[in-house]
Amino acid sequence: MDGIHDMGGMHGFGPVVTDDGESTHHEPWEVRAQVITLLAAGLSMRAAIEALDPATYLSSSYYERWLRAGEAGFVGRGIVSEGDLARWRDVFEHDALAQPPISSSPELVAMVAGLGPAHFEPATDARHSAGDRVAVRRMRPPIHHRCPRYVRGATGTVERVVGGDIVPAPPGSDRVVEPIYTIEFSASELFGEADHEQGSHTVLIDLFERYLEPAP
Amino acid sequence: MDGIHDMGGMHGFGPVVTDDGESTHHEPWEVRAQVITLLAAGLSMRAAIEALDPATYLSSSYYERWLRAGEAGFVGRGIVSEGDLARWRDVFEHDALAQPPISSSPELVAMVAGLGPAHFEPATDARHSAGDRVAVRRMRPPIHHRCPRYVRGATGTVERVVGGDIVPAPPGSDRVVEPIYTIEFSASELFGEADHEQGSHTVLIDLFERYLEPAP
Amino acid sequence: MSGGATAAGGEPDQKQDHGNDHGHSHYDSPASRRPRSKMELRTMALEAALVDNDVVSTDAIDEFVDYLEHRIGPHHGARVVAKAWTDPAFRERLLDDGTAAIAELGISGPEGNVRVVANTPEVHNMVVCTLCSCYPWPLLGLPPIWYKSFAYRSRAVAEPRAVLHEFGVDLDSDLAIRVWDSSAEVRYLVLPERPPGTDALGEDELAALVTRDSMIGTGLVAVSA
Amino acid sequence: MSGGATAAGGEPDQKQDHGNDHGHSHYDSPASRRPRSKMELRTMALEAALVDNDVVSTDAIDEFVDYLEHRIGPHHGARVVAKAWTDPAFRERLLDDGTAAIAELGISGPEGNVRVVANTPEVHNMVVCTLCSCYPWPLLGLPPIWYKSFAYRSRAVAEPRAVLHEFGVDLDSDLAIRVWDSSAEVRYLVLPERPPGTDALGEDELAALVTRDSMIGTGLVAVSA
Repeated sequence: MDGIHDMGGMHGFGPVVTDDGESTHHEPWEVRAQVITLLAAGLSMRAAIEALDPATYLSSSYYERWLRAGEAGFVGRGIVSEGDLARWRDVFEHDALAQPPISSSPELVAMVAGLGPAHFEPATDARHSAGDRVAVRRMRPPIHHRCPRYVRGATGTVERVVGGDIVPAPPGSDRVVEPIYTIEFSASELFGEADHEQGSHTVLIDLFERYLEPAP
Repeated sequence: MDGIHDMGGMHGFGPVVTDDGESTHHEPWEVRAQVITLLAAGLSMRAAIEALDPATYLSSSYYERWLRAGEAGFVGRGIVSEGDLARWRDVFEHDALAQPPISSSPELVAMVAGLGPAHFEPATDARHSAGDRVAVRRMRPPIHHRCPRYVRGATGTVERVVGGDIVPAPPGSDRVVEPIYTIEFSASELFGEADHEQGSHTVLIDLFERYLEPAP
Repeated sequence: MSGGATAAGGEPDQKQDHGNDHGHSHYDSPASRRPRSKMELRTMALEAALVDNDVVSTDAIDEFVDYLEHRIGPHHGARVVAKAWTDPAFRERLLDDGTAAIAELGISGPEGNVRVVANTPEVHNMVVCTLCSCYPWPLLGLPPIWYKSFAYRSRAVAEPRAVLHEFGVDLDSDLAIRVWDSSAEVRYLVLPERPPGTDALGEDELAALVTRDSMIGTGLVAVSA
Repeated sequence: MSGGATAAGGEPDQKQDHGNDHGHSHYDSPASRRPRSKMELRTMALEAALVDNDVVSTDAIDEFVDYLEHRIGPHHGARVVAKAWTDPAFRERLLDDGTAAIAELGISGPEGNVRVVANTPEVHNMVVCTLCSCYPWPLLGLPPIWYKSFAYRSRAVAEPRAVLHEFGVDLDSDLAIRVWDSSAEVRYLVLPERPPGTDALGEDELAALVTRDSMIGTGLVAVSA
């Protein structure tokens, strides 16, 4: 979906505030909220976070978005109920000593300990090669995807054929593996001649083959 | 600027809720807020509304955006002070009978009564003609403009040469008049082949000449 | 499916209750049922400060509010439509130069540089302003809440049929839809098709059939049962 | 000028104070200074409900949190950079296959399919994830707050020089900038340039110079005065 999360190139968010520059989060619960939702969701929360109401997305902090998306997603899938959540919130609100129940699962711990990097499959049937000129399709996919709007319709050059990977798709879809390419675009192709920037740049982004077509 | 107001084509805002279908506003103060800001701003509030913080934009109601943009803009331009506003809010919060002061200005009333439709100048030097194929420039103007992102880079057909009008520009800029064209785009050109829509459509939009270039 | 699932929240305008009790008081009177809202207090403060600083005047505000709330509205557009249905020469002038043609009926004013686009058996027209809320004030008054909603603004240009379905309008798939995005100073009015079986009706009776939505393009004109 | 003026509001993450008191307690203890926040209560409730329903286990949560908070971090990336500076063969392997090369140093894990891109006198590299927060966890740990901010996500691809200026980095206009937007499963690490005057330093001393920002591309490595 082309949602509020797709903010590359937008104006209006002000300067980058780095504070001490080093903090990764504000409060202890935050990383825990991310881990809980990651584990319960089977390690993919992107679609659920993107489906948050846009005003909620923008007014929530980063880990709050994970929490809200987790709650909405798990209730939606029937993993927990609104009643469960309300009952436990009530417990913790009224009993300052209360803590969540404690459980153990050697299998789940082993799964976490065994998590490794993503692996690509060979892209043996890749349609494009390094150096090819390609254009990003103009589209508006209603489902989760990884092709931001700021590259739509733009023409760039294949910098590298990355490998084959599973195309993002709604739960229950067939597993489709497709080549991914790193595409390099000039900034002027994406954003025009920006008189406010001293000097040029390029943007490189990894795109599935289905997002691309040969350059016109 | 390419801000949050530029939402044509975005997903995530849900269904169109029409309620009774007829209401234009919720509360009596709302239209008044719009009129007050329109009059004080010299009849153009678009740039100020677009400059609202994006989260504020999305979480505010329509007339609340006018009010907030008016407050920020007038304080920024020194027409009123934060202190003025705070003092008056305090008055109205604590005195249920208090009302704003009353003033009269025959000139301003005459100005309002004399407001008429916008007029275009002749577009004698128009570069494009009806039937021409044109493309919308890829760009990212940091200032207020009227060219939404969903048409950037797209190719369409000049449906009509509308006339000449003043190009939106920051206060203090020179007055530049330029031709405006109605451009017609096929939906598939803008958004790709949408399998979820039964039947095709076109989108027509009025664009200044500077947003356009000859079709590639 | 339309705009994608959303969780929590919702649009500020769309989720509120609204009593729609537009009285002639500028603000809720002390005797009214509910206390002044925060935004109402802020509006009062802005008015007070601007009047106090001689930037605006009360009578000019009153004049403009009265104009917007009471002197314009869809009945003007309906008169124009009914005349176009019954007077082929007017119809031609209306489609050729909307601003001049409506002035013949004494209709004019700000946001009134008008282009009228006619529905036909082959083409349906629909109007939106994706960037803000542009709307032909003199013909239709202030825009309805839904016209200013993020949902309508974001979806009308991309999926007009899905939007029309939510308005109860299902068009044949071979009908061409033209969506007009009002991005400059032209304001668009849809001239809906005259419903069949209305040959005996006069202009006033015809005007009574014309809904606001039919002139935005999110409705069709029907003969009431 | 950069992102345009904003009125009121501001980003939720950027406007908060934060004490940064990461202890070993999962949640703020009853003895801590401030009461549990609303979001903390909701997180506790979500954990409790999911544990209660056997969807997740406490020890797996603890294991993952401990890994993210204490067993990964920029010191891993700094080791890799220092080795690349001192071992030309490793540098070559690192740029050719980042994932395999860092595994030689025992560095691996989720979000660890890595491509390393080298700064040169002609090219500066900079990494962003416009769509979410993709980041090379095993090499850099969790991303800093600013990396996940709307300001960085929206502006890095369009105006990297303006963003770099806010980090105190002003590059020559003839230096090419490559901005890497991590949209698939590759995670990018910038190999910064080795500062001059460091020939006498060993790997550990060099690693101590390497900042997190220099490996994201929003900083340069300098010899401390």
